[in-house]
Amino acid sequence: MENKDKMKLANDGLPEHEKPLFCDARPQTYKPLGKYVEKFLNWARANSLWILGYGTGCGAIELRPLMTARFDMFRWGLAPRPTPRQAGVFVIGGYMSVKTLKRVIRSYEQMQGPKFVIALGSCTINGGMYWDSYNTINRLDHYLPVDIYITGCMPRPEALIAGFNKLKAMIKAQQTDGQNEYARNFDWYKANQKKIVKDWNMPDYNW
Amino acid sequence: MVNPIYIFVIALFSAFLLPVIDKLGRKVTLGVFYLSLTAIFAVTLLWFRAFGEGALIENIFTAGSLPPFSINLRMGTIEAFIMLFVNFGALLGAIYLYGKLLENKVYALMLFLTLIMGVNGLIMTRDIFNIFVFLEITSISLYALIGIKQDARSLGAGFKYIIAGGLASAFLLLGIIYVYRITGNLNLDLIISENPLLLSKGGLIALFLVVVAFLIELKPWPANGWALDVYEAAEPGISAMVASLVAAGMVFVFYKFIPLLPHSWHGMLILFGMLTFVFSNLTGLKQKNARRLLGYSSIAQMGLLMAVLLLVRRFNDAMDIRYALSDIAAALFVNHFLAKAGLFWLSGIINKEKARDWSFNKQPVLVLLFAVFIFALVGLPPFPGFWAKWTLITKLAQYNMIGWIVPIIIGSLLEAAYLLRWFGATIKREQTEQVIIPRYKILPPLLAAIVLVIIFPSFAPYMTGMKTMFFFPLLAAAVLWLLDVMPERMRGMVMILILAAFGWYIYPLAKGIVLIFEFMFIAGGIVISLASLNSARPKQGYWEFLVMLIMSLALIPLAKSSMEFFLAWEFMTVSSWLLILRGKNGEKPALTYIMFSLGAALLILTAFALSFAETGELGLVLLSNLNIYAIPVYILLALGFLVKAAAMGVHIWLPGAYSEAEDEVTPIFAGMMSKISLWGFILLFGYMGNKVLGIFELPVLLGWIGVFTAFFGALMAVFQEDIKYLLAYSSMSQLGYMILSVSLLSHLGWTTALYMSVTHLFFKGMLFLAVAGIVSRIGTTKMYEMGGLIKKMPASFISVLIAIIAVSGVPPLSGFGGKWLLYTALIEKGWYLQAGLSFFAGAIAFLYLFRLIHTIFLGQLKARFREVKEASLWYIVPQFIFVGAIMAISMFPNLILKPIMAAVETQFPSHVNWDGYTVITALGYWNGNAVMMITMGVFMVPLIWLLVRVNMVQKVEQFNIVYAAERPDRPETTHFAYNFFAHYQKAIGFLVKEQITNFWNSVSEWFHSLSATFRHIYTGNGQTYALHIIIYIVVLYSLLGVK
Amino acid sequence: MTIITILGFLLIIIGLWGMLTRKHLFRIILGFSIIDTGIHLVIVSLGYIKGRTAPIFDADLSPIDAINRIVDPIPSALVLTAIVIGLAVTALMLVYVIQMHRHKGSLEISDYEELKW
Amino acid sequence: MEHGLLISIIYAFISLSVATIWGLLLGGIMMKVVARAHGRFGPPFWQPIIDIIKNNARRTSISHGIMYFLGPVFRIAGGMGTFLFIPFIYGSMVFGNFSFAGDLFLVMYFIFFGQLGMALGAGESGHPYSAIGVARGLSQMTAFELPFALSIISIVIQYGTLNITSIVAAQQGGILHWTLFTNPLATIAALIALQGMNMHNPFSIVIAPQEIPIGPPTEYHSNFLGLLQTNRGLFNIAKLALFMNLYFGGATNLFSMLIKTFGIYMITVIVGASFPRFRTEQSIRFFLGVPTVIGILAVLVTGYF
Repeated sequence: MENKDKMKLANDGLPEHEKPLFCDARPQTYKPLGKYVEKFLNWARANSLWILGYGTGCGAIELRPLMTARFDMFRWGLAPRPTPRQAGVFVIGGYMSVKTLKRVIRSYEQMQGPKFVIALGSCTINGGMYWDSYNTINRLDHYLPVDIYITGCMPRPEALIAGFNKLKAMIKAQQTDGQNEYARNFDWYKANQKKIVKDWNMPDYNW
Repeated sequence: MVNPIYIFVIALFSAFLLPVIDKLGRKVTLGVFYLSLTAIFAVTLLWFRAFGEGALIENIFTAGSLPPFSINLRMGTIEAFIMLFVNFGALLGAIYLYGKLLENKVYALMLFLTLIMGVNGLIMTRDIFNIFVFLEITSISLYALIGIKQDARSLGAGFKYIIAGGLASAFLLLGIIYVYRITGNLNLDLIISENPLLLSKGGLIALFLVVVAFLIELKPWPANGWALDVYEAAEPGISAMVASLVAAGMVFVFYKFIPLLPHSWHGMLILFGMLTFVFSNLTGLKQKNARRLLGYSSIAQMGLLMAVLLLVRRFNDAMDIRYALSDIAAALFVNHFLAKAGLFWLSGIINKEKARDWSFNKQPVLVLLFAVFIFALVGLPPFPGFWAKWTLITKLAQYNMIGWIVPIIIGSLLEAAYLLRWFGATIKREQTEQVIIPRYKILPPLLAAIVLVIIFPSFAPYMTGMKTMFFFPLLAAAVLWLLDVMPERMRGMVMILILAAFGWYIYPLAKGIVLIFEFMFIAGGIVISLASLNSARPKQGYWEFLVMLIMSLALIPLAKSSMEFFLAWEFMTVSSWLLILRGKNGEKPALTYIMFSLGAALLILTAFALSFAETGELGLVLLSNLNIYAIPVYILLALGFLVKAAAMGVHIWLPGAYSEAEDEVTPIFAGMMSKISLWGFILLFGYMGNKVLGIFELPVLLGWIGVFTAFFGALMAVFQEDIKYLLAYSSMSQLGYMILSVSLLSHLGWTTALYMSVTHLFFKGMLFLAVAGIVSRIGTTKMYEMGGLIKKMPASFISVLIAIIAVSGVPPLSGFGGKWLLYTALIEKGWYLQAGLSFFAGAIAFLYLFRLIHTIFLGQLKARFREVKEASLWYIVPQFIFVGAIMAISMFPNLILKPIMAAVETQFPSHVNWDGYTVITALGYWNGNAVMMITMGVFMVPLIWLLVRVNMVQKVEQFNIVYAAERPDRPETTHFAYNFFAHYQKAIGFLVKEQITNFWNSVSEWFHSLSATFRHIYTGNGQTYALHIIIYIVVLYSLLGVK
Repeated sequence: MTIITILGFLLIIIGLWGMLTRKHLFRIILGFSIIDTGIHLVIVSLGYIKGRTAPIFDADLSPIDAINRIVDPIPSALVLTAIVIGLAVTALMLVYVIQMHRHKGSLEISDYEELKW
Repeated sequence: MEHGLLISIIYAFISLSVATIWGLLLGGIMMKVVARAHGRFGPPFWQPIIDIIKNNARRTSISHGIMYFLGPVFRIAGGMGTFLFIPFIYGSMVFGNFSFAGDLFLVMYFIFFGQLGMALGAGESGHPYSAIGVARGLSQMTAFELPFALSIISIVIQYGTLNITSIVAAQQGGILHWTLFTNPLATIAALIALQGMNMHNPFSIVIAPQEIPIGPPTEYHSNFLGLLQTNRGLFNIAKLALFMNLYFGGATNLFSMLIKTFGIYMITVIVGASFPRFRTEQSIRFFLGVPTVIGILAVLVTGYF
């Protein structure tokens, strides 16, 4: 019983009457399936990357050309997806303000695993030109497990493609596991997030 | 036998005696007074009994010589009959006036006695001058009695009355003297025997003057403003006397003069009577004062009675005239006499001027009395007025006077409109203050009501051959009413037992198609009634009307004669109307419903009358023999049934009626009562088949109406926000399909109609019961206020889910069978465009069905419903009985299809083959069983795949949705439900603008405006009224062609 | 049609005229009385046979030859009744008017119009 | 049923597999074609299959409730059922499916089975876009069903039967026996309706990624989405097979089936690549306009002249 309660999240950010409206389960870690099965599945995952583009920063402007005839991301099995439920790759489009961080966390948590994060531009690494802004965060991977950083201000679409290809290689090699990392270090991530986001009116984990 | 002259003796003697003995105290005087009235009543009672035993007409001679040298009286059956009621009414009226008589001067007693004597004299005397004298005696005592109230209003009214009465007697006197001058006689019998003398130029003028004087006394429209004022202003006890016994005397005098009237006058006089009937009722529409309203109704009834007295003269057969007099005129007379007196007395007890101030719904005695009198006046069964109208209309048709049926129908509808509106409003208005009922005041209306109830069998004509069971609905309702002391659930059980027993009783009588209908009505009725047991809170009148409704529904298919059919039909109409009226906001929809239903009933009645006219018999079978009237009967019946089916154009009663009725009743309306129109069409087509009018085949026309009903019903259902309205329109749409398929007049078509009606009963029962259960828990019928209830009410959800799959016709459930049969039948018949449109309607059904289930059960649960529980078992059990039935017939369609097809085969040859579970028509085939199996198979495969991996599924809560990276704010703003099909409205919403509702609203508005216009002739000025009388006389004079 | 009959009808018409045009209650009653009188005249004139006497048996008129000497007695009888009745009605009307005046203080017929429609 | 239950199940399985794979590949080909029209390379034509594997390979999923859980099951059961009631290849034992269970009307109404289930599942997710998408989809469905139904009625009149196999049989013996040539009006009406059924541009108002992020399946993911995508391929083929049977002479062998379905699908592809999207009410009015008139004409011509 006690163990079960430990698995529950406190959801302290929610008023009492709203608590039943949100799921209070903790995220879990997952073991890979058998070696060859997982390898096959990873191949499929790598070749069908559905993007949730979160164009909060100016970097996102370089995401759009990917869909055009010139860069044609579809040929690598990349496709935009309008809902986080179906997307597998979260592309963070640049600097992350306090306000957008909250939404990004929510969207990331709503994605189904395995899920990957590509952070776009210098701002996500160290804040870039906003490093001393009162309103942006500096290091994204304090808040979300980032798989690939693509540097530049802003990075060109070619750089993005390179980043995606790197991600594909990592997936195939089973080198990246952001979902499990997030679940394992959930309390640390959550503490970091809550340090930034003061008006935490969401559940602790957005299923 | 007591010489009737003693009536005068008693009256006069005690009238003179009273002031003398008044010295002994008023109680004594009153004792003598009541004693003498009782004595008078006893005399007439004795005479009436004697005539009942076969006594002959007796002439009583006075002054020791024979006429013409003396005045003679006549006591015959009719006289005795009228006087019986007059003196009974006098006694009751005197009892009612007890309080007034106690405090007023003794002269009031004397006046009352002279009044009674005058009326008795008017009835008995055969001397025309004596008639004048008695008229004056009656009038003068009446004037004085009106004045006794001693207030400005009654005095003003009385004065106007005197002016009018004086004018009338002036003309009467002139007429009498000229009649004497020309015939040399004052004795009516002698004058009649020398009738030719009067047919001379001067004679006609003399006769005209006499007749017109009595016409004025009968208060013809529009020369009757003074009478209205009297009705309104006089003491209600006096108004009751004027409306009942004085009117009775006047009508009888008019009746006495009828043999003198030249035939050429009859038509015009009938017309004036009918005009009075129609226009008084029309003017009554706008009336707000209760007693004046009753006045309008009285005047109308007198007009009708006068017209009827003349109309029956046109019947060729002497026997018929006699029957007509007893069955129509006497019934109308008794009906009006008791009901109107009763209502006036009631108005005195309530003592509220404005009709809209009446409210006494917590005092059952008053409610019951009011109901009896109003129903009697409107002519609802079983009261004499019902039989009178039935006989009148059939006889009129028989004697080829169809034209006169029209004003009777219009007038009756208008009268029903204001009386039933008044009834509905009064019953629905919450009572705030207790009505104090003095015992002496309640006794007369009570007795009148009792007499009305117990007297009705003697007016039910053609009882021969009419099965007693057609009165069972009434009996069952009475039994349940008497069991009122029982706990409510017990009464419900008794009601279900009665239904079961009734089902057992009629089972041997039904076979084939009838059996299918009986199955629907009885079995469906029992199952649906179970839901009504959910609450133990007392429900006045609920079980009574429910059992009446279901039983009368079950009786209609068993009717062998049109009389039986119509009686059961009216019972159904009345009981369903009262059930709607019970609903919380039922007043207005109930009125619309009853108006349309009565209209339909009158159309059906006319059709039956025409059929009777041609065949001379009432058997429904004879509809197939019709020749001359075939087309009109066909059209009238079809129109009547279309109204009942709420077809396009006459559907506006349906949504309100279904929606505002109590939630437990609605499934009975939608699932069962709507089917009765289908039975009507089966009857119509079964007996009359196909008929062609001009270039139109009527069934084709009906088919088009059906398919448009299906289409527009579905379309309107799409745009409803109220769940019950949505379902109501859905029922309308489904009925449309049934009309369409039954109009096909083919084996497949009828199979479709019957199959659909049975399955429709199942799924509409489920849907409405589910809705009832939900509404009982959450207390709203607005769909956008619901949402997410699937987690709280899973059983209701399953039932609704099954139902909507079935309604929409998606395989593998039984609804598909209906659709498949329908299209196959339509294409087989060659009704291709109808098939296309009904397919469209079927597709539109998806819209409202999805909306139904989505906005209630899916989406976001509202905070205030978080603690809601599943509906009570009383709702769930019947639903799951239906679920079981649907699953069974989906799996094994043969269960229902084979009996239906066999039943239909008695009408049409079948082209359908069976191969195991496969039904094969010329066009296609369908194996419900295999479809079910395959569907289950293909359902299992992906389900197993998901279940294998069910471990990885995390159950989440309602706000765990993707919401553009935000969290939802409130369920209300997240639940997409209001104006669900906004874009659809934008695209084709223009098709369902409320044009038909507007049309009917303007019909109502026109009538009310007309009413408002016409009543302005009643200026309230006595001189104007006198002028009306003069103009009336002049117009009548020129129109009668007296030269 | 004798002159008296015509006179009677003239009275009736005058009475009607008065009744329909005068607003004063007493004049209406007067009109009504004039109508009554006119009717009585008509009745009497209809029974009158030229040159005959009233149907009253006395020394001059024995019942035996009455049949040839008297006017038609029935109209005379009728007129007596009618006069009585007319008187009663007129009296009643006057009583009404007095009472009406007591309640409303007006003798104009147009002041008694609150009951209408 | 001439053969045993097990055999027919095996046959059905084969038939379903072939249809599903072909349907998915067709979808991939369409993407390829559209890409070429845009001047792109586009994804590989087997991309839909990879997507399905990927979606089924997802580690987590969430459920909003039982109806949500069953929605995709209903959907694919609808697709499978619809397909199984259509004879896929004329005269073939393996691809004859279960068409003995019902006729054309059964197929037409069974199409709704999956849509209804899916709509209910999507509804339980509680997402407003799901409900909006369903409302749009149903509205448009009513509209395109009208010309389609008229067209069906017309060919039922023409062939005097509702039996799909008989309709195919009647079209054998040369290309000019196809309904396409014998009843062009019905074919045109139905083909326009087909564009609505396929929900590609200009009738992609349900998915409408720009306004209501993909509408009904907004909340669907992982293996639920996998099922939905599988159905997409299968259901597509079911529709194409129906049209092939009704208007294009059916198929007597696998090869002609491939050619014909590809050809019919190309119409959708070309139309889809050429037009922008309608608004909902525009789409409804469109279908109730010209296509319906054509459908009525088809019925009048076959039925009354």
